[in-house]
Order: sequence, then C-alpha cells, then structure tokens
Amino acid sequence: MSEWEPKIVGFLCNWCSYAGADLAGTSRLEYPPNIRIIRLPCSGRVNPLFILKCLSNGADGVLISGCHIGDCHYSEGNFYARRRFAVLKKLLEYLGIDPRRFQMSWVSASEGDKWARLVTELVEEIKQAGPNKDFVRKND
Amino acid sequence: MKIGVFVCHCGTNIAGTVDVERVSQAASKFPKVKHSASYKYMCSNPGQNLVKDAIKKHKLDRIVIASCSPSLHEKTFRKCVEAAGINPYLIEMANIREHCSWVHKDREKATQKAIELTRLAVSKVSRNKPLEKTYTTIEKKVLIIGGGISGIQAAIDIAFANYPAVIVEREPSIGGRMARFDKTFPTLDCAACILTPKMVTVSQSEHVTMHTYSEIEEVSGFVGNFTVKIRKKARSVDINKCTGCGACYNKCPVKVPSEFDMGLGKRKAIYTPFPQAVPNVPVIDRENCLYFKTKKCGICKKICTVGAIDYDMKDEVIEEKFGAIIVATGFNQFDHSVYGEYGYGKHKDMITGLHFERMVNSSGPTGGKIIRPSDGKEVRDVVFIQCVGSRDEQKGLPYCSRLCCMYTAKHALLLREHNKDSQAYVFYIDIRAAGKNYEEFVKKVQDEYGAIYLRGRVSRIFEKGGKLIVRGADTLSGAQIEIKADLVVLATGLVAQKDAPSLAQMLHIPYDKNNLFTEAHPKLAPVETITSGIFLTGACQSPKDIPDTVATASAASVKALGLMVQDKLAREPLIASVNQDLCSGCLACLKACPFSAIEEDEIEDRKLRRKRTVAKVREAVCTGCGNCTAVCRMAAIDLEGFTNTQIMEEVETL
Amino acid sequence: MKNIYLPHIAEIVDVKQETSDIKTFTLRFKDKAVGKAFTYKPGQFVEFSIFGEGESPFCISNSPTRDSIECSVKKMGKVTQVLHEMDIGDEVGIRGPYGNGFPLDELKGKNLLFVAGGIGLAPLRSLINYCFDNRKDYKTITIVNGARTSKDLVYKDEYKTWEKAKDAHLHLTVDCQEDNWTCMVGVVPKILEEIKPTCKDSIAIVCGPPIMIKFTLPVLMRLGFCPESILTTLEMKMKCGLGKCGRCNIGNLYICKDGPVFSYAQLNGMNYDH
Amino acid sequence: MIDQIKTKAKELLKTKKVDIVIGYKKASDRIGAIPAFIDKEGDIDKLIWDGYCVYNLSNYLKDFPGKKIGIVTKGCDAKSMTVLLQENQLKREDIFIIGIECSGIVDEKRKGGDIAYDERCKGCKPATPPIYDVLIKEEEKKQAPRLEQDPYESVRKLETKSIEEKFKFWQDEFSRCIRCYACRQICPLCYCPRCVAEQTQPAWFSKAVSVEGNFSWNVNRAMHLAGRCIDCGECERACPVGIPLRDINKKIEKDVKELFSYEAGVDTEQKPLFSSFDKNDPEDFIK
Amino acid sequence: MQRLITKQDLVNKLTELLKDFEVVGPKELSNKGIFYQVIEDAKELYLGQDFAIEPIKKFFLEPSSWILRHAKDDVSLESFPQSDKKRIVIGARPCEAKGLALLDKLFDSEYKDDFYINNRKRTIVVGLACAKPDMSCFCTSMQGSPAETSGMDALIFESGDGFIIELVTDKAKHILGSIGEDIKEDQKLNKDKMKALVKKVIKTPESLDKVFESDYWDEVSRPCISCGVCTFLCPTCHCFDLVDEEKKRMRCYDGCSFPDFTLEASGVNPRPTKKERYRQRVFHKFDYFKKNFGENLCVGCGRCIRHCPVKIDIADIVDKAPI
Repeated sequence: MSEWEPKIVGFLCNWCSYAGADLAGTSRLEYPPNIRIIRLPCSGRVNPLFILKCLSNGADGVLISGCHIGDCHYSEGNFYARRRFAVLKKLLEYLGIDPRRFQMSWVSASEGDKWARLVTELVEEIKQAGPNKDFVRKND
Repeated sequence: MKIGVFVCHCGTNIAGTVDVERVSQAASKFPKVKHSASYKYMCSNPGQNLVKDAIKKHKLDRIVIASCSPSLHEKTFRKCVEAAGINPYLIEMANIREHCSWVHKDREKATQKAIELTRLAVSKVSRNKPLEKTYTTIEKKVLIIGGGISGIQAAIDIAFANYPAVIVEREPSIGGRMARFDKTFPTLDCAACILTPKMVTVSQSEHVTMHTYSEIEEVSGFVGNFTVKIRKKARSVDINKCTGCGACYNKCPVKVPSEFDMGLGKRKAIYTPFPQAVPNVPVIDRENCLYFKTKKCGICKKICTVGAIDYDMKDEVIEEKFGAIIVATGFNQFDHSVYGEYGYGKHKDMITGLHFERMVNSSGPTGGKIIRPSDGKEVRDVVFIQCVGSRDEQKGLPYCSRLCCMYTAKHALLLREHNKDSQAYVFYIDIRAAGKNYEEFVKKVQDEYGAIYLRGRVSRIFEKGGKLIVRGADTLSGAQIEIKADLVVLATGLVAQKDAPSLAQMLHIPYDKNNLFTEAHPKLAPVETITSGIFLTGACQSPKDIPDTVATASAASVKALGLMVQDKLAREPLIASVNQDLCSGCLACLKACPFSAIEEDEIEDRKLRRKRTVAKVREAVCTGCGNCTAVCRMAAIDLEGFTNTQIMEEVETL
Repeated sequence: MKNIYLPHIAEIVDVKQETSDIKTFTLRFKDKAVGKAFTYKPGQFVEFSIFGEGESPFCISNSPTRDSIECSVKKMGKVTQVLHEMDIGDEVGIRGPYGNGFPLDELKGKNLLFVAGGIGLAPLRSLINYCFDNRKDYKTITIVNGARTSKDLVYKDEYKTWEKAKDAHLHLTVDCQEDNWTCMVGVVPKILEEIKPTCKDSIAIVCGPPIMIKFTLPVLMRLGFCPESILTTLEMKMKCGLGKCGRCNIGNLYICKDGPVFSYAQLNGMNYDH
Repeated sequence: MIDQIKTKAKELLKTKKVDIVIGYKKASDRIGAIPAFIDKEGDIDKLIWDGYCVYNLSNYLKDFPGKKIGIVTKGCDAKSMTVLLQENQLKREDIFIIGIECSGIVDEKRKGGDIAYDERCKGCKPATPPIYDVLIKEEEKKQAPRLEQDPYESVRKLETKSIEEKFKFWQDEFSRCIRCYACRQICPLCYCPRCVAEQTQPAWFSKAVSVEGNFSWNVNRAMHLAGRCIDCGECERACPVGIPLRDINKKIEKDVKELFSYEAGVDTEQKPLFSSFDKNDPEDFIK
Repeated sequence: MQRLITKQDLVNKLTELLKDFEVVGPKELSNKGIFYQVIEDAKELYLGQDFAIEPIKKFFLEPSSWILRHAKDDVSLESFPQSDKKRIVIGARPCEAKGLALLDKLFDSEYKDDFYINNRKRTIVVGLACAKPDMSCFCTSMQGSPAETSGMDALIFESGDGFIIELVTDKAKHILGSIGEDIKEDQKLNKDKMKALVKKVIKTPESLDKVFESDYWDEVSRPCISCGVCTFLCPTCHCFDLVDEEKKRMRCYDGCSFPDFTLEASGVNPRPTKKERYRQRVFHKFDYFKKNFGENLCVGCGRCIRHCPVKIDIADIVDKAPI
C-alpha cells in the first residue's frame, strides 16, 4: 500500500473563499491535492452535522472557510457561522476529537496565496495527526 | 436517471496536468452515469454542441461538466443544457482547472483528484431537482425618502424616464440642507440659484408627488412590492386651497426662532421655512400657535381669503405601493457641546458653519452682514476651527467629514469678500481637498484672500475685553498662538440623522456603528443595500459634498429605473424553502435571517387538528445564503441548489 | 446460510408513466433461474430494494398469466422518489412474493365485482386480468373504477379490452365533470348505488383510499353483500414482509404474512388501530 | 404544602381556569412518583409532593394542544418553560404555573443508604421558579444542602485530560448507548416534529449502534441544546445505561457563558444563541 | 442432572473454555451497573445478584447488525458473513433465557431468520438462578420462576460458597459435565420454593379483546414519553427496522413506542398517539402473541418497570386492566 495521504473536506463560501481558491489556481500557486472542496453560498450554510458526517465518513480533516468578518456577501452569515463553530470546535475537542481535524479560516477572494498556504499547512498538520481511525465508520 | 459527464481539456490548461481521458473513462463507471466524453474546449460552440447532441442521443437528463470554475461558465452551461431541453438546474460543474490542474504538478495525483472531484459533482447532480425561476410583478413607482438635493435629483431622474416618483419629506418644504447654503465651493455658484430651479422642476413634474411635512411610518413587502405607510402630519393649511399669498404669516402675532436660520432669525407660528419653499404653503406650528394654545387669536383663519386654514386638520396615514425605495435622508450636524474647551453656548460669538452660511446669505436673517451675535457689530477677525467632531475617535467621530475643509475655505473667502478689512484664521489638522479644483480653491483662499492657516488644535477659548481669545498651537512653527477674535466659527462634522437606526430597521437595511446606512458593497455596490430594491444616496450613507450627492442620486435612480423597466422580476430559484410538516415553529430561522426573508405562517395541522405556527420563506426577499438551514434543528428549512440531501450525498461520496 | 432478507436483482425493462405521479415498472430477474422459480398469485406483493435508499413493498399489478412482472408505484417517500427517477436498464432488488393473494378457488364460479379507486386498481388489475385469462371460471365481471380526475386514472390502455370482453362491464368515473369526459361522474360509492350490481352469487373486491372504502362498505351491505363476500387488500407500513418486524399487524394478524387480502368479515372481528 | 397544591389545583379546575392539572402521584411501587394528569376534581387527592417528584413536567405541555394547563413546576422546570415560551412552543396564557420552591430531589440511582439529593440539585442556587403564577414554598427544614462549589468541576476535570484520554473516556461511555432516545424524549426542549435522527432524506447520521453513530447522535443532541439546555438533568437520569450527559450539556453551558456571556432560559425575549451574534465574538480559533 | 461446583471450578473451566469459546457474561462497570460483555478473563465475571441493565437478547438479536452488502456501483448483493465461533453465555437470568425461548418461536418458524438462529446455535446458555428478585420482578406471573430453565442449556444456583449446576441439554452435559462433583439427593434444590421469592404477582387475562376501545389506554399511556427504554431493554421485544447505510443494509432495533414506527410515506400514521402505541405494546405482549404462539410475550423480568424514566408499570397496568 502506498503512503497514507490525508483526505480533507473543505466547505467554502462561494463569494470569498471559493473565489480565493480560484485565484490560487489562476495564479498557479501549488498546494497539495488532498482537499476536496464543497461549494456553498456562505459559511453560514454549514450545518454542524455536515462536519460529523465528514468525520464519520472517513475524512481526516474538515475545513470551513468563509469571508473575513465584515466582508460577507450576505453581510452577516459568517458572524453566525463563527459563533456556531466556536461551540462545536470546543465540544469536539472536549469529546476527544483532535482539534486539528476541524478547522476554520477566513480567506477572501484576493487571498489566493493565503489559500495555498493554508491548505499546505493544513495537510501538514493532519499528516501529523495521522489517519482518522477512531471516529470513522468501520467498514466491516 | 441518466447522467452525462463532459470533461474539458481546456487546451492544455487541464490536459497538461490531468489525464482527461482517464477522468472521462472513470466517470463512465460512476453510478447512474450513462455517457461520458471529453473535448478540447467544452465552452466553445462545438463543445456545447457536443453536449447538446449527447443529451439527445443518449436521452441524458442530468449533466456534469468537469472544467473550470463555475463562476466562469456555470451560466454558459445552464443555457446550453436548457437549449437541449434539460432544466438548467440539473447541471453541476467539477472545477478541475482552478482547483486541480493549475495547482498541482503531479500528473497522477492531479488526475486522481480530478476523478474524485468529478465523482463529487456526479453524486451532487444525482440529487438535484429541476427548479424554475420565479417571477414577481413590479409596482412601477419609486419612493424617495428625503427631499433634499439628493432626493430632488433622484426624483427628477426618475420622472425624466417617465416613471412616477414620490418624495416624502418631513419638513414643510423640500430643499433640505442645501437650501440653507449661501454659495457653493469651489465655483461659488449661489446654492439657491442652482437648487431652486430643481425644486420647481420637481414640483411641476407630472410624475412627481410630494408629501412634505410627512414621515414614513411602516415599510413591508419586498423588491417590486413594497407597501409603505406614510404619515402626513396635520399642516393645518389646506394645500389645495392655499395660494401662497403669505398674508397669514405676515399677520401672525407669534414670533419664534427660525429653525431654518439656525435660530439667528425669527419666524411666525404659521410659516414657510424660507421664501422659496416648495410647496409654498405655510404650516401652523401648533406648539406655539396662540389658537392652539389658548383657543383665541385665529387671525390667520380670518384673514385667509380662500379659507385654506383648517385648525381641525388631523394627521393622515396613507398607504402606497412602491417597486423601489431610494433613501436620501441626509445628515445632521455634529453636536459639538462635547468640546468643553471651546465653551460653546457660553460664548455668544461662537457659531457653527451652518450659522455662518445663513449669516452670509443676503436673504438670511442678517441680510448678508457678518456680525457678532452678541452685539450686532460687524466682525473683523474671525477664527475658523476645523475638524470639530471629525477625526476624533475619543470625543467625536472616527471618520473625516470630508467637506469641512472646503466649506471653511469658502467661508474664509466669503468673509473677505464681505468685508475687505476682515481677517480669517483657520485652525486645521490636515487640509483635505481632493476634488476637482478643490486644492486650487484652498490655495486661492490662502494666497488671494489672505486667510491665515494654522496647523494645530485649539486648546482653549475664553472671553476677554469683549473679544474671544483663541489659544492654540501652531505645530508647524511650534509657537503658542493667541488670537483675539470677534467671531469663532466651528466646522462641525456631519453625522447621521438621529432616527437613522429606526428607519433602517423599518427598511431592513444595515447601518454601521456611526448609524450611517451600509451599502451592499463598499466598492462594487455603493448605492445598493443588501435589501434588494432599496438604494442609498447622499450623506445618509457617508458624508458627501453636493457633486457626490447628486452623482449618487443619479446612480440610485438608475438602479431603481433598472427595476422599473422590467416587466417581471426574475428570481433565481436557489432560495430557502420550508417543509412545514417538519417545522416546529420555533422561528430560530426567522431570527437568524440577515434579510428578514422569513415570516410566521399559520397552518392547519391535519394531524393535530389545530392551527399551528410555522416558518415561511418570503421568496422574493430570500437571497439564498442558507444561514436559516444551519440553525434549523429539525432540518425543516432547506436551500434549493445546495440542499441537505445534495451536500450529504457529496460527503457520502468522499 | 439462507438470508431471508436478501433480494434478487431485477432489471427494469420498461417504464410507463400512468399519471403524473404513478409509474408502472416492468421487471425481469437478472438470474434466469430465479425468474423461472418466481411464481405468484394475484394480490401478492414484493419488496423493492433501491440500493442505498431502502425497501418498499408493492403489489404485483399484472396477472401471473402474463409473462412479465409489473409493479405500479406512486411517488410518495424516499424510495419511491428515487424509483421514479430510474429508467430502463437500471437495476433494483426484489424479494418475495409475500402475502396470501386472493382466494382464487373461492372466487371460481362467482360474479365478480371489482371496486377500485386511484392506484387501488393496481392489485385488482392483477386479478382482473387473471380472471379474463381464465374467463370460463367466472361469471359476470363488473369493474367500477374511479379517480379524482381523468388524469388520475391508471391502466387506461386496458379499458378497451375489459369493456369488450364478454359478460364484462366497465364503469369509469371521475369525481367532477370535466370537458370531453363521456363516462360517469361522481364518487365510487355513489356510482355503485346507481348501477346496483347484483349481490347474488357475487364477491366484491374493493381496493382504494381509506375514505373510499369507508363509504363503499355500507353501500355494498345495502346492496346485499355479506361481509364474507367482500374482499379487500390492505396497505399499512410494512418493512420486512415476513411477519417479524412488528409493524403491520391488525390485531394478531400481520398484513404482510397473513394478508394483505382480507374479507370484511375477518376485519370486523378484529381490534385494530385506524 | 401538598395541601396548598391541592387547594390550588381544585380552585383551578373548579373555576375552569384550566382543563387539566399536571402534577405527581405515587407510582405503583408506593415509593416513587409518576406524572399525574388530573382533569376531575375527584382525582385531586392523588396529588403528592415529595423528593421523588423528579420529572420535569413541562415535557408534557405539548401533549395537550389547545388546552389550558395547570402545572406543578420546580425551579429548573420553569426555566425550560422560559425557553419554550421563547421558542414559540407555548402560550403563556395557556398555562398556569404552580411554582414550587423546591428544596431538592432524590437521587434515584443511588443504591442503599440514606436518601440523597441528586447531584444536579447541588448547583441549583435559586430554587425559586423564574416564572410562576402562584408560589408554594417548601418547609425550611427540608432545604437541600446547596454546594457553593464550582458547578463546572467535573467538566474542568475532563478538560484537563489529554485528547486520547478524553476520546477513550467518551468512547467507553458512548459505547453503551443503545439509541433508545430516552435522553431526547424526556427533554422538554426536544420537541421537533421529526428528529433529525429519524429523518431519512437525508440520513444525517448512522442509526447503527456504533462508535460513530452513537458519537454523532450525542454530539448532535448537545449542539441542538446549545444555549437552550437549562440543566434540568432529566436526560442523564433517564439514560438507562448511565452516560454522563450532563457533563456534555454543562460543557457547552460553560463555553457559551465564557465565549458569549450567554445563558439559557433567562428571559422569554432572549434571542436564541445561534440566531444571534455579537460583532466581537471571539475568533481566535479561526485562521 | 445437578452437580456441585466451587467458584474456582467455574473460573477454571471458563478459563479453559476461553481458548475455543467466546465467553459472554455480566461485568460490573463502576457506577454504571451490570452489563453483559465479552469476557477476556474469567475473573472479570460478575456473579452477584444484581441484574444486568440490558438483557442477554442483544447477543442474539443485536441492537444493530449488518445483513446485506450492496455496492452502489456494481449491483451485486451478498449476505454479511456470520461468525461461527462457538460461544458460551454465562450468568443470564432465567427470565432472559425464557425470552430467548420466546424469540425462538418467532424467528425459528415460517420464514426462518438464520441470523438469529445462527447466534442461537453457536451459543450455550448457562443461566444463573435468582436468589434475590427485586420488587419489579414478576416472572412467576408469566409462567416463569427464579429457577426456570427454558431457553437454557444449564443453570447454576448459588449454594453456600459454591454453586449447584443443573445441566439441561446434552450440549451442556458434554461441555460442563466434567466439573464439580455429583450432588447428593438431600443437597438438591427445591425449585418450587424459590418461586415464593417473587413478591409481585399479577393476574393476566386470557384475552384483552374487550378492553381494546377503553379509555384506560389513554389514561395509562399519558406519562409515557415515547422513548425506547422499555422495548430495547425487553428480553422479548424484537421489532426491528431495516436501514440502508452507505452500501450496506442494517437491521436495528425499533420499537412500537416510537411515533415513527408506523409512519407511512404518505404521512398517515395508524398509531398516531401514545394511546395507540402503548396499547399496541400491551396487546402484542399479552394478547396477540398469545393468540399466535400460545404464550405471553413477556417474561416478567421487570426491566421496563425498573428503567422506565417515568415509572410506568406494565404489570400493574395489565393487572388493573378493566376487563
């Protein structure tokens, strides 16, 4: 078997982070291919249950990325997301889920470089955290 | 279900890194995929034809395009499949260029990722539903809140396009702040000379209705269909009968300070704010009117030959429908009493810029004479203090009010013009004169009109020997300065109207911490708000001078007219919807909607055999952000195009 | 080990849109041996598996005397939704047949009155065609079939054959008058009262929405049918189809195992939730 | 004091102010209590009040739509009514709250020995219901010993463990979960017409009794109670396999208090935690 | 056949059996109670008189178990392979074992459920007689007793410091017949006497038919919170659901107390309120099953009473049913 490569799911808002990831592409900034992006209108769309589903489905890490505070296309969506996931993040950590597995970031449409850097770091961190064996659905 | 997958080479943009053929082959084995193909440029005409032909040939009913970012070509392919008879919302795009081929170098890994991205798109599209755009009618009428220069300009622009506009102004006359100005920088046109014709144009336009002495009471509805309640305050003068002869206010025995003249002059209890008022119909100030206070007097009624005086007139609330709303409520003056060191209120010979405007105006309370309010003597040495309130986070406003530098320069110029012996001293922090011919104007005031500019703050003002001693520092020379002034003029900053927050709440538009209304996007949508159909103009959004105000007024008008010319308003169907069976009616969604797009609804629950409250989406208002879906514990509210089922399917496919 | 929950794979070989929300699927087992071994009686049902979605029971709607297996499905929940998106060539799982079907021997030599409403015609169609295919075993066949509107009528292609058959009467009805509608108008119980079918030597077989059954039974009783000669086929939430999962009981009987065909007399004697 | 309850109940029924009174009566074991639903004056004498009256009766309010209800209410139960009112699930005019200034309830699970007050009562300082229509006070001598200690002691203890230890701890606890949903059903705030656990379109998390299924369910339950749970502790009591559910609820309660100064069930006009925000909410966890 | 064994005999035997058998027995988890679990070391075994919270049922009819695999991509189906590892259950109570005997009637008849049957076949059940029935126990009213052997292969009794083991089936005799020593006649147990230990006695009507429509059900079901404690902890409740998850099909516990149990896709629910649901539970246990299989589907273990979060007492309810 080849070396283990982490699988990461990214929930990206359409207006900032997805566009930022597009910009990383247009600028040809290289980053590791471990992330699978799910496009959503807003970080406020992300239901905490999506995160649980990702983790139980074998994702080694989950990232939510939205607009910087104040830049939300819908003016307030990321405020709600921030509050919601502050609670979830603390709860997951309390229940023993490695905090590296669930992260959040603000990436604007102009931050292609930040996106590339972020993914690179994220992949590195999750490699260190190792495969998500504990939480994942057993395939027996 | 028959899904077709089309993989784009994008020349070598994708194919250079990704083995497109392998992606196409792998896709053909995905569940429900009946056909897959690749092509050099999928977005080109031949590429699109390839898609259309395949749809017909293989009876495909859902399409995945693996190519570039959906922000580039989602619309293209929606149109393309629609032409081939598939609902345009039954496509998904896999972004294998920006998110794959352009950011990865390893061909094997990039190909593998492209396959997985395509698989995600296939799984999502398998859960897509056909959606239809919805259409709403548009009320072909624009409401303009505020009858200052910006509201007037907007009304003129709308009327020019032959659409009806309604101005609601709370003062008895339109004209706003500009009507009080004397001359305007940097060209020194007389404000009245350029404003009055516009006021007349508005009053004479068949397309413009004015509700002066009126206020907005309630706003409901959504773009294209706003319902607005307007309170027409009792004017006590019948606007249809009054001829504007002026006999009533000439004979009225009660004199009170004139608001229009900033208290420098007097008006009567029945009055028009200024001679050029539009409409030229007086209003009775019931608080001061003798008739209302004592039930005696009644002179105006006796004298009025047309019987226009109506003491029994009551407030009237009218309801009108509008397709768009332009907010032009302007600004207020900063309350400078917080600057104790200036002693405002203590010193009679200290006034604000707006007082100065009235004083210098030849039709103003002093007949154009610049005098000391304390003794009526003409002034010689005048100190102007800039940035009163502005750029002072501690005591005042964090922002620059933008026009004070210019109007102070104008005042200095007018001072010398009125009195050759006078001397203007200007205390400033920075001179901000970024506008066409602005810098030149300031320079002219300094060079040709001898105004002395001193960089620094004033630390104290006190009276001595009938003069105001202004003590301050000139930071350029480092010297302490003391000026014996006849008059001190404060360049107070511009702030939002006091009731701006309550209006914003009525309109469901956001406002910032300074109570200024917030535009939808600071750069790309400066006159829009996040509530579609509501536009901003003038100083209610941020301090603006007249040219900027007029420009935004025209911009807002164009936006409103853009709505007016539509037959129907097409709305993207990618909005939230409620499954009322699952809804508990807790209304967490309603409280979390940034757009007030959710309302309470009452349904008859057949199972419980009783009425119960549930949430309902106001489709025309919903912008599709999906915040509601994430706060709904019972997953009763979902977002079309990004449904829970679609997203969970994507995650499942990982 | 024999796994009673294990379905066989069948391929959809034809799909017919009956109404806006009803489709008839024709199925063929992938494994020919399974197909050969698969025999059923009118009134029996099968469990459909849509992989990844779940299972749903549907009655077999055509007669065992014909070659194919057909099931008519109304779009309702999760499984049916997905099933409606399926097309020729797609595969589903089938296990069954389950239940008892109609008591064919008891019906022999009788006048048969079929009363159907909406998709309730599906299980009856199986029996109707079976009877036509064994015409000599039965006396007069009367079919009363109603739907809300003409658009909601199912198996329209077969009406001609039924009408033309010897000693057969077909009465079609819709709830309200429509343009170009030449058959009867009114709800099924009302039509029954109008046509007054004989109760002599007759068995009535009723299937339709609960509200129709509720109002049809008293009419049949007034016409002289005794509870023993009124048959119906019931539907209730079923899951396993094997009388084990504990859902579909009425009294101590399980619809899946002991039904779904019951006589009105049987039901009368039982306590059940409805 | 039981006489006061009975008198009030009688008056309410007699004057038709309410259609039904929800209170407590003796269970079949003659020791414990069971919820009582009194709609006839003649049954009023069945009502009891003692330390075994553990249930949060506000859970039953939803069972009588359209009816006027009188309800015997402890301090913690009244808080959950505040949330129900907040969330539009109740009309204040439909309920008459017979408030009990409770002195603590019995720990049913404790084996042998003396009757002990339940753990959950120890952190409860104001035992007076925040809302009531009539208040009935319990005799002073029976007041439970209220601990002045940190209400989050056990949460903090867990917080200090390593990630691996935490996971091990919760995995052990959750592994016993049989998904009977007693925690949900006993919770007055779990009133969804159809819980996400039961939904199939989509299936939000595994219904299997498995690590990830049990984990997901419990995280989901906790998240759905964030900013709403008023710590009546009924979930933990109802759990047949003894999962320390209050340690999860309290964790969120603590975080939410620290992060957003938010407290559940304070007043009926409060905006829900996740349907509101503050521009200055902490975001140190965001990259 | 009864034999006298010491505790050590038992531990030694189990240690020996652990090589070839999977051993399941009660374990005490601190502060949580007694749970049946797979035993790694015979010393872990709890052989006291406290009852396990969950019945032994879960090792035969698992709370959730995969029954089919199906690939979404290529349509192929297969059963989940079942373990054929030999298993010995020790410490199950007579009521629970009787529950298995009742489940046998259902799962080992007509459509035979081989998942259950396989679990039964590979397992030897060694019970533990109850010396201290508690106040919720009413097995004697359900034709059982603290020393009942139905559904079991062997039963052990506490006796002084050791145990008496009664070997019921040949299977048990074969495996456990070698331990301990023969019992003398006077040491043999009087099993009938043990019945008197059970204090809760109820009357069960032959049929509940007449009270089906009674308002009684409305009244008694009112405190019910519609959770699954009673059904999931019942040694005889067997209702299940079939659920597809990913590429597998699962059978998992379901219960008549849940509102969704009978909810149809059309939104119709024949048992819409607690009244109908609770009545179904009582009737299934004390009427329907009896009509179909001749016995009550209840063994009187008292679990549903002991663990009901709102103290509903099914025995009391049946006893007081207004027949």
